[in-house]
Amino acid sequence: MLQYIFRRILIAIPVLFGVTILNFFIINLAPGNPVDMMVNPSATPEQLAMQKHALGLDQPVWSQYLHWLVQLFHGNLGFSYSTREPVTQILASHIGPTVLLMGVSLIVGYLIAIPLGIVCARKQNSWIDYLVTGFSFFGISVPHFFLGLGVIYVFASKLLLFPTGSMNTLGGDGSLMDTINHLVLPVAVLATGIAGNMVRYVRSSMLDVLGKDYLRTAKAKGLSQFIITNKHALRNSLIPIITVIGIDIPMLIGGAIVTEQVFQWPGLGLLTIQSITSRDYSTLMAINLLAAVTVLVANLLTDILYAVADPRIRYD
Amino acid sequence: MGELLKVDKIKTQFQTEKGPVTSVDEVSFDLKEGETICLVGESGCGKSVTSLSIMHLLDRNGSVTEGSILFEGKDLAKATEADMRKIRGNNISMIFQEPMTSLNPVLTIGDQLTEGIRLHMKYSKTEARKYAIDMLKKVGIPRAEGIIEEYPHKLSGGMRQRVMIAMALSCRPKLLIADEPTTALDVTIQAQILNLMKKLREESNTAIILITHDLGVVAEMADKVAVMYAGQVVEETDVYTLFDNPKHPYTLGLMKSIPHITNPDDMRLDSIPGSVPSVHNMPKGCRFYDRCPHAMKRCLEEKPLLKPIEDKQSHSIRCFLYEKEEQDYENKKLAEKEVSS
Amino acid sequence: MPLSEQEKPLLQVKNLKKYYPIKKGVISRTVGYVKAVDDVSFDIYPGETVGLVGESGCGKSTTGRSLVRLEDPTAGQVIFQGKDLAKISNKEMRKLRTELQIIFQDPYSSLNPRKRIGDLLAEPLIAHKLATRSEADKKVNEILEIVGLSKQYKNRYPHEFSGGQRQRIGIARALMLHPKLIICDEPVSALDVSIQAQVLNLLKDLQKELKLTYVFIAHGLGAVKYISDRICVMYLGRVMEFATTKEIFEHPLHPYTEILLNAYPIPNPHMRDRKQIVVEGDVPSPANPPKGCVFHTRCPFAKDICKEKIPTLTGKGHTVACHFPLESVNV
Amino acid sequence: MAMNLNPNKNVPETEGLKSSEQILLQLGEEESYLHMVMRRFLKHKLAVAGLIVFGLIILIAALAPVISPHDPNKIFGEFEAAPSATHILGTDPVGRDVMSRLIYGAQVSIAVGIGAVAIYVALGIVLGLVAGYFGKWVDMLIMRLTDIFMSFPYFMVILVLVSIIGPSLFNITFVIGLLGWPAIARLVRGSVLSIKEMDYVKAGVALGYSTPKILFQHILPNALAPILVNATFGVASAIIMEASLSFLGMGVRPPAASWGNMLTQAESITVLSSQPWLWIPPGLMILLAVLSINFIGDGLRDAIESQNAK
Amino acid sequence: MNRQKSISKRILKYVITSFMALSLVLLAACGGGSSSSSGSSKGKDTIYLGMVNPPSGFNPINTSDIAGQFAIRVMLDSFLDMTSPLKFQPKLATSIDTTDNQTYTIHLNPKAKWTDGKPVTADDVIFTFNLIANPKSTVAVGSNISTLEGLDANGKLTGGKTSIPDLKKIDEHTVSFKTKTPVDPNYIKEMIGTKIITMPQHVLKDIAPADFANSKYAQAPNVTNGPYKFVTYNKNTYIQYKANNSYYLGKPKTPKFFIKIMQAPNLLSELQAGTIQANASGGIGNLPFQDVDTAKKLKNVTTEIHPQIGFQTMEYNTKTLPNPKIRQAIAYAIDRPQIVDKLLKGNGEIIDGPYTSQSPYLDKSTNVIKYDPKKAKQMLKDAGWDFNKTLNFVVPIGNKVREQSADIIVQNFKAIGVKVKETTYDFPTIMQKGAAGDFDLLLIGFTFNIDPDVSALYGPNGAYNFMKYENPKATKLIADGKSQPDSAKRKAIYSQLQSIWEKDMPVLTLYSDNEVVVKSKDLAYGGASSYWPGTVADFQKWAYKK
Repeated sequence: MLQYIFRRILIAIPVLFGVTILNFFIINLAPGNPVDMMVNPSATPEQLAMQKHALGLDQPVWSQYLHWLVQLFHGNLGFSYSTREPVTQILASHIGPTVLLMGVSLIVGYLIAIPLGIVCARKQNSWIDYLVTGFSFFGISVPHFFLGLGVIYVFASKLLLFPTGSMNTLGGDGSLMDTINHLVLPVAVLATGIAGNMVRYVRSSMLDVLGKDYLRTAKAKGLSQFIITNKHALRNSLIPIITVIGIDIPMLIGGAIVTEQVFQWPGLGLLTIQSITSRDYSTLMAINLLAAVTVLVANLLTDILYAVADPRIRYD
Repeated sequence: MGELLKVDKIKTQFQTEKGPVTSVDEVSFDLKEGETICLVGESGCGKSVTSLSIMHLLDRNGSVTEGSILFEGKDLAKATEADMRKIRGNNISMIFQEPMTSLNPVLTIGDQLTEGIRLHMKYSKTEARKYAIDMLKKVGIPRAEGIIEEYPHKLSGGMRQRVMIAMALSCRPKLLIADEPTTALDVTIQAQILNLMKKLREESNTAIILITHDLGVVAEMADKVAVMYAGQVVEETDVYTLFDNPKHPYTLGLMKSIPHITNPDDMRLDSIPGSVPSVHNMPKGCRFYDRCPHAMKRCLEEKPLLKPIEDKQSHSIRCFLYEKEEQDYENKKLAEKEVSS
Repeated sequence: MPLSEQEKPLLQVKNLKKYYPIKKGVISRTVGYVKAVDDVSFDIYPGETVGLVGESGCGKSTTGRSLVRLEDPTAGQVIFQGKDLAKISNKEMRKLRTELQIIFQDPYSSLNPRKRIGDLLAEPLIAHKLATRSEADKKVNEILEIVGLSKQYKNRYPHEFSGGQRQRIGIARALMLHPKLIICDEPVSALDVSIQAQVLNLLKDLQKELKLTYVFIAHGLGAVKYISDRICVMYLGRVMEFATTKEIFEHPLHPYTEILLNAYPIPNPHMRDRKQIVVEGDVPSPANPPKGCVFHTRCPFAKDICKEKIPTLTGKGHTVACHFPLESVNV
Repeated sequence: MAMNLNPNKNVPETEGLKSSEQILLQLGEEESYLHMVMRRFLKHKLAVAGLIVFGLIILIAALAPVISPHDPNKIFGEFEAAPSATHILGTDPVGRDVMSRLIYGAQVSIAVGIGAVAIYVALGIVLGLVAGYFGKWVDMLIMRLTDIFMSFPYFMVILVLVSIIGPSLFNITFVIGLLGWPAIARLVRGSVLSIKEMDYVKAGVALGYSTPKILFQHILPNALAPILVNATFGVASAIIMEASLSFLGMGVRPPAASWGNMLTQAESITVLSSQPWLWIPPGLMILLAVLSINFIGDGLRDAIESQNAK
Repeated sequence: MNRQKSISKRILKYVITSFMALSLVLLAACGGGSSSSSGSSKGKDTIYLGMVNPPSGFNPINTSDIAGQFAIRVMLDSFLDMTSPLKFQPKLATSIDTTDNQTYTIHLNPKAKWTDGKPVTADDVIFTFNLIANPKSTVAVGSNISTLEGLDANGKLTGGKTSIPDLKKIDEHTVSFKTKTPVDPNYIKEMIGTKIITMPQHVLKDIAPADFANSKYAQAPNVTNGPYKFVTYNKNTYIQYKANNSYYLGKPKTPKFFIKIMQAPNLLSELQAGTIQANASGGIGNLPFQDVDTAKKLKNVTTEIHPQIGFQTMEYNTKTLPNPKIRQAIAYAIDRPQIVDKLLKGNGEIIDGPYTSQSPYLDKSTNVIKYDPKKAKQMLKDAGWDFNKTLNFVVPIGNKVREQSADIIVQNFKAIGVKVKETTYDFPTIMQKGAAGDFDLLLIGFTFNIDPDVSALYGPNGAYNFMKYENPKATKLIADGKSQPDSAKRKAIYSQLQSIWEKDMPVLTLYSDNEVVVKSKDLAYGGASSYWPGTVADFQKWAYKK
């Protein structure tokens, strides 16, 4: 198993290189230049040239890439073109909020979706099945920003139950309660989508498993429906569910751009948009790289979880 | 030997997109303790549905709508789910055709074996485990102590079927339903499994309903045979009578159409023309009408009934050709009755 | 059909091997092989039917498919009309394919579900530019009649047919190009018993009418006996015994053949108490076949030499790969 | 043997049928494929409703110049006017008729939805077929490329790319189209790999058919069903994508009307609470469009999958 | 069948109820912890100021954006503050005086000291000036000192020198410098007095000028002299400060100070919720006009509306539109009253030229061009305009009102039959397109100083003169204006310039939007002032009511 993980990481490396290359060149396609953005417009061309030189922007693209890559190996993601802060520092301060937001949303979403999905599969075509299916379609279809605006209108603006945005009360006591309070609305929005999607997979995967021969065997043994569903069927339907979780995990980094914007959540999504508007290439590159790494890690994690859930899969 | 099971004119229907469909109709047979009956027929003839009907293992859209299934005097057709749970695995157990898919891939052999033992025999965990290992040894699994910790995918098809058999027999059921237990196996393995079943049958005096399409297996295993066609039993008798003196045109056709290694070299096979009618399009009269060499006008219109005929053994046939024999039998019965009364 | 020595074989298989690599590691290093077919040789003469039998995993299907180059052999030759099929170009092979056809086991997956029967049957002729559309249509009508189907079925899709009918369509498709040799890859295994006879009889009749040569692959000995002139018994990718049907059934020389014949249940309840040799254990994995004679792990007569030395196929007419053929044991 | 190295992207699909259904299916049903899919689809009430609604939206988009009450860019004297007889849904902060903009917004959604999906389905099919049929290094190359593409968080990359090449209707369609292919390519490749092993393809080889003939006449038609389902859901997600981009100001730029950029105006408490006509109608239109397509997709999948299982 | 029919209906119903249920579950999960958010009565030890634009950085000498300058001024003092146009108030300097309008003396407040306890001295001032003038340093305030002797137009030393000649330390707290020619003292007071931020020499002396921009200090000044000390900056979210209790102008009344960065639409709800007490002025914290009425109705805040010095323009490319008649005709075609009355809800003014009503230099005698599309069309015809020509109309994104005004302008063009193609770009791209002359019409906004020098826009080499406008007469007047030390004479010169620009019409001022200043009634002192630089004058006094 360890060997397998090692091998997977080895395979991921060329992919990661591809990702950085693509990433770098895409971003360098951009017209406009960070130097134009950061320097006083009255600056002379010489000053601009000096500035570009200082940032290495006068080098050919491939040499810039190599430079960036070398720095990367030294754990240095460069400096923000706009504020000169080290990018690592900027990322560090924005990862937490996003991971918190998406993590809670995923957990809440799953906690809602998995039991509901099982119930739906067990009681196929019952009123609860229709209700939950309706909910799941709503969840996957409603745009986050529209739902976000809706809940802000109802819960923040009309009922004044929750704050409209940000993660903490600034200068507040920084208590958990305060954070939870700020989490409720964005999590409700995100979890609706996550649960909507997950319910469908749990339901269909469960339905699929419920039709399998070995469940008939279990039933033929005289086992109760509860044990059949929760011991025999659930473990088997975990495998497709793991796939969906594996696809969901990268959302921890890049999944909440719109929601963060609507709720002004101080995370990576907001950072992305602000970096785009300020053409902060080094930060954008770092975010993209981080997101790609997350995808690769999630893939690996999924594979490992597969092996845990399904004894038939053994990586050797 | 007391009567264990009496299936009387059961009818099983499925609700489908196109309305209700009758899969099994007027199926009757009975079985004594320790006796083996073979249900034989082609795919779609309703033999599996019959066995699933007995166990209440039909899918949600299927149910027994008519008839009775008396097991030790209790009508299973009317039993509740809770009643059935007590019977399944305990009094009646079942093995299936595909040993590959009949075992839960994510649970160990031991897990799957002991759960029934603990449920029905109320054994403790360690007792159940010990007993499970004994059972595995009994069905001829080498290294039973090791195998019990394994997952099913590590075993070969034959081994899995042995595990299934161990599982089915672990609670000493009175009746074992084996649905094509060897169809998916290679012949040499089939021979092993059939031998095992014979041996265990002798040891435990368990009655068996064996479902198969292979007349060879029937000849090896059965005490009694019920030949099914298109959801109905068309001929029922003991195994020797059936092979020595088959009567129903379908049974006859079947026997003549199977190529066998003991057939003489230049014998040409007889084939039954046409194919099994669709459930949506059952003939009104005899269901074998389209394919029967002896079809009469009457067969098109009128439904033949499964009736005993005058013969050496108890022998029932669903065919108008034997009306005379049937009549004879009835007369004789009547006469006997008159005599006895 | 008696074997005539003078006749030239239609197809010769020489030392055919088909290994599938087992890959592992980052760069997909090959760490071993599944030896699906290992050193198989035999000849097929015009007009005869050769049966290939054996249990699952014995390589009979792989052998069959190699004969029409659906598999590229790892080693060895398949010589058809003087040409080694493994060596000729794709273009040349495409031409030869009109002479070599195959019928598949599963009548559900061997017909393209999106094509009407008429198109399906006409397609080979048109693809090989052997006929125009209307000529092909006429031919389709003829063939359908030959295999016992109404030409009205031409506009139907495969799923509208029963298994037996589909198998007839599969046969019809193989016949469209007038092949000399047809590989029948378990053509009746998936069919109901009452339908099997129809298809077997059809194959027999067609052979007579069209002077066809068959390779008939099956795991059911009954069907093989019914249709074959000669039988090749395979086990774990190797030929165990090759002889005429009569010889195989009456004087099997290889213990495996004997055991195989014995394992078949006999449809006669009076014979149920006969003495039976039942081999224990399972067929070993072809990825890791036993050394020496591949059957030695299950052979009741195995001696030390069987564990060491691979027996060669010996004998004239009736060949067997065994260190201790049955007669010598009995004697 | 090593497992497929990337099994995780294959979203689970239901397979197999319950035994009784199998029994029934074996008994045979005489119907043509299309007819069967149609019949099953039409039984799915929500899918039919979705089809009707989506059809209406397409109709609205097509007939926008005819049915729109006003020029969507015309500025009227009243800014942010409440709904009235002349302006059924009021006017926006620049004094334009909201109803007319809503109607023209349908054009954008439909164009992006269908355009982007058409681009990536075409790309995906070609790459997937090539990878699946030829295998070896071609497959290796294409699959690594999909790995790379799929390692990017989809929305984030689209956002960055669009911001780089400049937000416009054409550009977002192009970018979504350019980035969407890997999922289709994998799907097609997977289908090809399994169909390639089907006996009817082997039969095609045995009959001496040429490779393109086998690829396009025998393999592709049988791989189309899942592509169709995937593409349908893809249209829905492309519409959401466009709306989100436009909402963030990185999509269709005003004055061109898009449902997403109309909602940008709602990021104000005043609009949210006292000018509902400015944000609820475009939001509902997006929801309606996406919901209807998702229903269609679901119906299609149900109809096709139960058929495929046969 | 019946069952099937009602499914859709059911689903609709269930969707709503289930979603409500979900929300309730979540509500319950957080245990009614909602009280903390809605109450405005938090601890009175913190003041929150709402800002829309994130600061580009905290480099005291290289921050050109107002947001950055604003943020720096919380922790670092300028010599003087300008609380309202041309009204100066001492800060770090008790005064800046001159006798000949050429030699200026800065008298530092002797009590001023750095947060590390060291006094602020003349050496610090000289160090700062020399660092700005050093050719290797990257600065935004170079032009502010470009009038000094020995410096070029960019305020840089030439010829390898590293110190400004004539920049002299008189004593520990007095510095003098000399300009090339006599200049208006108000110019010096504004451009140097309020814009140059003195930095601690003892902390920074070892940093090479070229590295200063990347130094720690330039990102987060740790030794400062202002009322508050920098604590942390959470990028694009907030800046946190704490009181500098030994501040030389008095201990700040409120211990903690936050600048909260948010989107403009959120200002109102935050003000309503009491999570910010005021918005920033100077175009970086403006409340959207559509929220003004709602804001006025709020009970816990006061709302004021002021004119400001910033303005929005449409630049003409004089290379592609060389005929001033056509440029004027276009000015007649733009419905500026509609933009101001409807789009800005009346919160703005229409002016021609770079001076708003806040500027003492605005010449009120010239008439503003009236909206007259007929006249515009006629003028175009007379000037021989080719109505098939399509104008390339370039609009930057980022200012929503400006984007919306562009939509109106496009319609205005349509009304007179002129074809335009509107394209939008982000700001960096606009700067490129502008510099490259890749446009016919370009929207862009400016906020200059009170000092009337607008050569950056109208001057032949002006950084924002994307119009490539050059009129020798105007050029000369601009130079005269800059070097004229007498205020009254300067005003006359700039009046003359305004009439020339009106005729030449190189750029049309569209409007100057008012600033909406909202502050909490809880504040005893503080909040934005009507002239934005006044806002940063005395943060130490900001306090809640007792």
